[in-house]
Amino acid sequence: MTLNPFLVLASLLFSIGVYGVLVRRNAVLVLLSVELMLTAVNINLVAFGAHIQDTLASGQVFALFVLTVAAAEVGIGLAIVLLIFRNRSSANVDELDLMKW
Amino acid sequence: MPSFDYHALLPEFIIGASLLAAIVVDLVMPPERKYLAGVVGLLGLVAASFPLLTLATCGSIDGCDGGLPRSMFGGSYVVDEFALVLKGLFILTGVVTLLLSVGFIESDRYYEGEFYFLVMASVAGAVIMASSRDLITLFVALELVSGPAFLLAGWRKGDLRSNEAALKFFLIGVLSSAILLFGMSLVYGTTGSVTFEGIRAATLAPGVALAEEPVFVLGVIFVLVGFGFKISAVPFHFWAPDTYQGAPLPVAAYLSVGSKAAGFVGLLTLCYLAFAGVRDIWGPILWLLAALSMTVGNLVALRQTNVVRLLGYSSVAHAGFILVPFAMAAALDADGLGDAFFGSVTYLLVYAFMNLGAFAAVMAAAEKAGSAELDDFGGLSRYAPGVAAMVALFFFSLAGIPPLAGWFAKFVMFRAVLIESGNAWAVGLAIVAAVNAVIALFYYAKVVKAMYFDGVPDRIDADAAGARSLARPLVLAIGLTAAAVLVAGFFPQILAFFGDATRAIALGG
Amino acid sequence: MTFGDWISEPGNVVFLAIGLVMAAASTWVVLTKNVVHAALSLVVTLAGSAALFLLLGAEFVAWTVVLVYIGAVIVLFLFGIMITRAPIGRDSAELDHRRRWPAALVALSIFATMAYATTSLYGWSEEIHLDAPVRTDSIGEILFSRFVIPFEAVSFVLLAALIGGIVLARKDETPQ
Amino acid sequence: MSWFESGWGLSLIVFLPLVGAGVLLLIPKSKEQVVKTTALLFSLAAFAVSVVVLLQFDFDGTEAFQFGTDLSWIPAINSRYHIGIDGISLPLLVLSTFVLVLAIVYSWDHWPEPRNPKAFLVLMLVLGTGMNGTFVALDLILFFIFFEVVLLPMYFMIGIWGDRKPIRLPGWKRDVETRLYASIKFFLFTLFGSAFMLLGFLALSWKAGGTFDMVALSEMGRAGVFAGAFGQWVFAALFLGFAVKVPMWPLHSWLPDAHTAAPTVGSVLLAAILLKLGSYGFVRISLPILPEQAQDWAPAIAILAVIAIIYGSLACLAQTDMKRLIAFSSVGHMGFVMLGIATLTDVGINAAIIGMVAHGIITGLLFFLAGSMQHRYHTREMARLGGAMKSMPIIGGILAFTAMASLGLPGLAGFWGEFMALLGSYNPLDGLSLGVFRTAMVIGAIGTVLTAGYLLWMLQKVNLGEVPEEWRDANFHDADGYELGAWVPLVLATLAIGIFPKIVFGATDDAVVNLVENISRAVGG
Amino acid sequence: MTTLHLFASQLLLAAEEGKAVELSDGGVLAEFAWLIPVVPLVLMFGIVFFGKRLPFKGWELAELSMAFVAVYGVALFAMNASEGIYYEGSVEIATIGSYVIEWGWIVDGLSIMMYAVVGVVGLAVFTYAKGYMEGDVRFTWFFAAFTLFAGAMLVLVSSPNMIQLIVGWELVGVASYLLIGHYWEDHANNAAAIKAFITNKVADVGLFIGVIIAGVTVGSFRFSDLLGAIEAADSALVDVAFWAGLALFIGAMGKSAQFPFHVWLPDAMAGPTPVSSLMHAATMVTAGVYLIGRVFPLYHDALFAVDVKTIIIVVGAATLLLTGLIALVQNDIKKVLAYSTLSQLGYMTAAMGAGAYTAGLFHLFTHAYFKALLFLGAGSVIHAVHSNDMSDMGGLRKSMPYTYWTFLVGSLALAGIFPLAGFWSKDEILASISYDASHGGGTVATVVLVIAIVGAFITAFYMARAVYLTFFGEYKGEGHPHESPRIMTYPLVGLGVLAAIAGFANMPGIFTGFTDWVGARLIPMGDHHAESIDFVLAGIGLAVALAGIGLGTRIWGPDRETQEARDTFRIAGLYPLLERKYYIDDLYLYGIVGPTKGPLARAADWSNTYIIDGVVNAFGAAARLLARVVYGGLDQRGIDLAINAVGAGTGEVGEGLRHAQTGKVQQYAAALFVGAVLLVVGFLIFG
Repeated sequence: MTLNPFLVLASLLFSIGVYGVLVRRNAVLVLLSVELMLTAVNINLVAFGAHIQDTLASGQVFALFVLTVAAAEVGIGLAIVLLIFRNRSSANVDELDLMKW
Repeated sequence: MPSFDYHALLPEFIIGASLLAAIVVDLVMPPERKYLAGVVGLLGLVAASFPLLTLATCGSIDGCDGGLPRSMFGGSYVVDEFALVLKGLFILTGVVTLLLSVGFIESDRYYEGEFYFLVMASVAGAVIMASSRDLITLFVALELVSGPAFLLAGWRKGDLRSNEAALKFFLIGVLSSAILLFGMSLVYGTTGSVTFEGIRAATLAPGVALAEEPVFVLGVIFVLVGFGFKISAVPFHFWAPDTYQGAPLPVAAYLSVGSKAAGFVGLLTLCYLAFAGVRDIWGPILWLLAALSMTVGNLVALRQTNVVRLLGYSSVAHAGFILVPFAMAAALDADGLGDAFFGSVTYLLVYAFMNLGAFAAVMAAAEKAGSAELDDFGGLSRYAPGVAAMVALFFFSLAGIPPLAGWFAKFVMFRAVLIESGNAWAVGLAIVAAVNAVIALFYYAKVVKAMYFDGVPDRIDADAAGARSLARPLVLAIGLTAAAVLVAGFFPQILAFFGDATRAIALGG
Repeated sequence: MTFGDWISEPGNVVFLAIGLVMAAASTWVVLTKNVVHAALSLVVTLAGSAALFLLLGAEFVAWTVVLVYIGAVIVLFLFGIMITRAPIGRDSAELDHRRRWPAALVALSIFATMAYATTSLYGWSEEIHLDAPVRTDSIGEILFSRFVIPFEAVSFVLLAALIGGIVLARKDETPQ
Repeated sequence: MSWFESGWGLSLIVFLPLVGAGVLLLIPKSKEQVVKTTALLFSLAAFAVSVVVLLQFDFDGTEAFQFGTDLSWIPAINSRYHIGIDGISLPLLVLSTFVLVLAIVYSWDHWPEPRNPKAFLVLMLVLGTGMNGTFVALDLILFFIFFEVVLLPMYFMIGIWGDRKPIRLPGWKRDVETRLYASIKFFLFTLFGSAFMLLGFLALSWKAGGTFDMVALSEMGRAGVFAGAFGQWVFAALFLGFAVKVPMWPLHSWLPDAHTAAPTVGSVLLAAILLKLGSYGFVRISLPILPEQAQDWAPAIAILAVIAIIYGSLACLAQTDMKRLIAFSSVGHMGFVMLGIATLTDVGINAAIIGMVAHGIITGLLFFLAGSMQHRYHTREMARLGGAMKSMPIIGGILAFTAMASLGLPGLAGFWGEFMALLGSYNPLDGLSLGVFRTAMVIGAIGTVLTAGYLLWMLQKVNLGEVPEEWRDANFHDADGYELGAWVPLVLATLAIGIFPKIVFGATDDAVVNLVENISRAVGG
Repeated sequence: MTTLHLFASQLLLAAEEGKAVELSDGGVLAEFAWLIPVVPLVLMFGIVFFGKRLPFKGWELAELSMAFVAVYGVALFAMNASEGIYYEGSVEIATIGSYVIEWGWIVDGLSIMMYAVVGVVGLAVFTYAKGYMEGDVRFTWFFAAFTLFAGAMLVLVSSPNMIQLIVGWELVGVASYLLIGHYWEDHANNAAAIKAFITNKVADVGLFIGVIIAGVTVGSFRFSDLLGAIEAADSALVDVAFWAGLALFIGAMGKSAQFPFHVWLPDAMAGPTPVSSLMHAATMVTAGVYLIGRVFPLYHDALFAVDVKTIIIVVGAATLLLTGLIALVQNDIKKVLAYSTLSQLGYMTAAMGAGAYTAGLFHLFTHAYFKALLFLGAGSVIHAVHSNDMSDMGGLRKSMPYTYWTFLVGSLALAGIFPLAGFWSKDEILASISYDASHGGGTVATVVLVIAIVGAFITAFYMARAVYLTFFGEYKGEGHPHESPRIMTYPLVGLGVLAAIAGFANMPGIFTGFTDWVGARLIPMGDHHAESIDFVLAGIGLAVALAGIGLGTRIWGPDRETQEARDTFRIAGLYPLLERKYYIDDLYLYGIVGPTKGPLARAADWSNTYIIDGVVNAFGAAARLLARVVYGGLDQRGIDLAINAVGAGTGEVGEGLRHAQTGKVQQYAAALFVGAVLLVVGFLIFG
């Protein structure tokens, strides 16, 4: 197998995630897009790890940490979304404009 | 399993233990006694600072197990002077933040124990950050710093602003993490290592010129951008003022000092250790960020009518000042690097004290005046002279007016950049900084003007306002920071000493 | 190497298949007007990534993805979606900004940059050799020896997320 | 007294006022008498110590730094607590302690509104520390600190107790109170200048291998370490810093506002001491450390100086506000000081220093008088004043005397500075353009005529003529004890220096001659 | 501290050149001569602080000081007459680089002459003033200032160095300012005072520069060193001599009110009459002549500023003629005398210009007495009729005999009628000028000689007019004028005597004591002084004087009608010119003072407010504006704009703008990505 296709695929996922982050209005969906980006990161890490035959498996370990942290982030994120939703019954991020100048 | 160097890890252990203790206390204590959780946290932090001293002095005491630096886990976790100084700083920040919080949280019937727990957790992350010398540890530590911070920002659950602050902060945070990670993955892939030595070695390895490789450059820049968010440097600063304004004030204080400092620690170690070989990648970029942050931050601060928001932008500007010494690194020799590193660290130390103090004082002022709107500060000196004096003290310190500590921060910053006086870029940046220092004075003075020169607005009943009492811990915090600012103003060596101690790292520590 | 040579290798065929699926699924995540669909297609994407990990000989990571993500996180998401009553199947104006094109432009430019960067270094012929895939037990050992500090730290992150999340998400009987 | 001569004496002079300020903070506001007395005592103590220093000073070795010490301060940037005085700084140091005492005496029951003696005195004492410190500092950073310390107190003085008359700035939509405009303007101007001054210091120490020690730097400067373009840039930076403070035309525009807006005592201290910090900086730092550049810049400075002389006097002629007139007169007088410095001759620099002292005494006194007039009339519009000689002969008489001194009447302090400056510019340091300096001499001499013009004109408006209708039946009380207590010493000093200038020259001459020798040696003259 | 300088070396040097002079050092008398300036100054303070409490309100102290000076001066005068005195003492008050600054006193022929004159005239005037100022609001203050005036003059004449000269010089100016503005309730008087001060100050610019040039070149400010340098033909001094000489002379012109600096003097009449009297006779106006005399060799020595000499003589001649003419048309008796003073000063200056050191000083000497006398007489008249205007007078010779007779003597003396003082001194001057005309002075001197003779005629002419209008004919004023009290008349008599006899001090060929007295200098003055009376010139001088008187009598003869018919002397065409004083005052006022105080000053102030401050405020405004732009435009919505800009390309502008205010978080995110990409691309391209 060749390395670059993995990287390009990762880049693609990342960019798609970026697009999602930019256009989605619902916070949950934004979070989903972020997950895409993180997946891209993981693909990179693992692919590189395999490519450089890292005996320390840093790549895979890194990926594991990313996964775990991502899970935690999702938890935090959903909590906040829930909080906001409770206070204004909407989870649309573009309605966050209380702090206009 | 390598045997642990328990001595070296003692601070982390103590903090970890005490934050667990705090949460336990919170569980068992009745609501009115929950503040004890905070006390536990405070004690833990104080206790955690002792091993720092023993570690620092260990080398010179015979019968003690070895000196600095103490490298663990294949060099991915190192305790050296730099780490110790910054750990100390973070612990102090944590202490002050807790002091600020106690009264504040109590007064508003927030979830108390959890709050302290989260603060402690974030501090723990920062403490770990100071020692982490590989990408993975760095990343996890960073998440440990910011994860709790996201939650803390939204702690005033009833307040929509607070919710907003939390969500903005969170989304931007995870995004920057994503970018950071992607960058890290590329760096890892191109250098084949996650440890800083490994990366450095790879960049310096003969034959391959990684600095020429777009992938590597992309990685480095993404990493920088990720940190740019953490330290809220222009153009990655947008979230900061909104978040500060919305978050509970103690949290804002912590964010503007603790997590910002953590970001800087990461940046410092990455740039001077991992990317030491490719200074001409990050040098120019940080030059740009520094110039932008100073100018935009200051100019925008001019327009603020809410003091906290003003502090937010001022902290953006200060991030720029701290970045200034980085900017010239590309052009520097070993001594130069040492001075630049010294400059940034010392600035960070001074900044931490005066900005914490500033937030504390503003908290007190807002307590008296009833809001943090500039207009409501009018004539504060009439009915709360002490508080007004403190605000003035810290603000002028931030402005860098001698004999308040701020001058020394500015001074070392200028010094670091002018080390290469011949270099036009250096002189240019120095002049930008100088002009900005003057602009900054304008809005700091604006607040002082309101407090001292203007009259009390009608809607404020001076007597009643003057009568409002301040929480003792808050007063204590103000007192501590004020003393630090004054003493360090007359005897900057006190801070310069620590800054100086960290010098070594820049020379490939 | 030409596309012909590349496709002739079985691994690459598998990769191509999975990759296409992932690309389609991920695109759907950000395009669909139906929130639940979005979540589900994320599942597909993640599954694809797990498959790639297997392909790259990283079993442990692969199974973690399957368990942690597809098992837990997505469920979390679905709950979130349900609770926040995110509009399901209504017109996208509700769901998206009207700024698709600029956003697309940004995303595209990012992709272009990245793809250019990687390609310029590795070209299309840089091989991945899987003669000595890392064994799961060694990962465990590495995890608990060398990366024990981050491991502990992560546990704190999770704990904090847990406690903090509860505090924020719970309904307070005492109005504030 | 060895402890005294090894730094303690000077440190006492510098920090006694600060300690006093600290003590004041502890005394409750209500105990006004205690507050006042304490402040007076501390300022007197500082003055007393400075007198002791004066008596112990070795006038045969005025070019050497005496009473000095050199302790470790900020090793990290090898900046040291290096202090000491020579013949150049001694008169200014004594002047500053002296004036501080008088200012406090005067304030005794002339408090500006809003009345708050405690705060006011605290600021004055802090100011005192800054002023004294600047004159004894021999380390650039130390100098910088003290140089800046004066900023905050003066800012608050102007801002809190300043003139509340609203003014409309050209191109502004709404009025702004004078004090607000003046205070921030003063602050920003000075800060702007000193920011660049700091850059200059840094550049110097970088070139000099990290030291900030003025003495060491002067030696290097003599050895030509800072020669060339580098030096030019540094000199420019320092020039900005000092010229703003002096102030030199066209950086003077903060001065009229600040002086006019400040409360009486504020203006007095501003005029008497703060302006001197700048010119002192030139003599103490720019000249010895950057001799070649000083020579290159001298003609420019001389030209700016004479412009200031003429410009200031002309502007005075156009003023209707008594205090503002006096303020502008400072521009002209400091012009003579700078002209003296620009000549780079022993005569010129001597002239500059005695000029500083004289201007400190005389203009200080003028501001006192203007303050008391305003205190009585509640206006400074000269059009409304008149006949002061009738309504309050003592104040009027002293005003007349001071005006005469200010216009440089021979036999009074003001004369020596002006005349000697002109004398020096007749033949400046070798290598300086005779054309420029002799023209400067003539124009400067003409400036003295204008000076006489506006001062006599002011006297005519304020002192002479019939008492105007509106004050006809207002019976003003003439100078009271505190006012006389503050003024008479200054009057006597004016006479003494005028009749026996050796009081100042005796201290300065050797030091200046030494300085000039070094300069001319450095420029190969 | 006191150090004695006898300059033996230079005396020797003089001796070798065959100009040996044996001068005594004056002993104790000279050694304590410093008391002469100091006593009045000290007593001045005495008057200021204690005057009011004294029986005579401080006058006694003033009188005492003058008496002291008079006695001391006369004593020295006598001693100098018997044996020439040269003494110089000094106290160092500062060393500046290579220059030594000193207070000192010089006792030689010149200064002694001045001491005596100031003392004697001062004594007379002070005595007189007691009566004249009786009941004045500021009696004490007046005498304080008056004493300061005299003291300052003594500081000036006693100064052995140029610095002290300047001190005295300016002090005289200030004192005159105080005295001229004595009645300061009236702003007109203040104006006059300021005019006097400023005019002098302008001239002082010359003095300053002259002193600086001379002092720096010689390396010392001592006159003795300056003269020594001249004696030694110091080449450095030669180079600058012209400018030094010219500058010094400009200074002299100011004090001695030489054309065109004469404008202040007539206005100075605003002061009380005794002031005018002292100012015009002994002090102030003589200072210029004194200065020229002090540095006489500088002008006289062929090596040095001889060219300036020509200027001097011309200026002198111009002054004496032009101001003499103006005197013809004045109605104010004091103004008449004022202009006559100017004209006489013109004589003195011309004499100096002609190289006649002795003649010039001799005229100063005699003029002091009769001009003081005339002023006091005029004062006495004014005191009686309460008016300065001669058209309010007339016929006073009966009611005021003392005044009349003494005034007459003074007038005749001024007119130069044999054998009164004026005759001798004026004749001496004419003789010197004619000598100069034949010894290098050339046509200039010849013309000046003619002018001087014409001047003599004019002098006699306007004095005749004054006398007739005042004392003859019928009384035209109100009330019944009485003779002034004794305290005023005695001084008149005393001065009258002196005015009569002073001339005998120097009768060429007969007795030339004065020549030797003022010749007692460190280095003798190589000037020309007539050896014998030049009868031709003397005859001409006397003749024209008599002619003037005659014509005066013809016109203002004692009958009342003629007086009223032609109370002034109107020459068609010339009159308005004279009446407006050649428009010089107007020129100064509207040509120089006005513009300076008006447009120029306003311009400076304006530029300060609108240009310099304008720039400053503009910076402030710019910062504020920039802040608004950056904050409102960039920081808060720039991202929208950026994105909309992109969107514009895709025809979604309106949409974009509608949403411009929303979706902050995503804008921030976009900023993140855009920023990152830009950085990368930028780096890949430029890095």
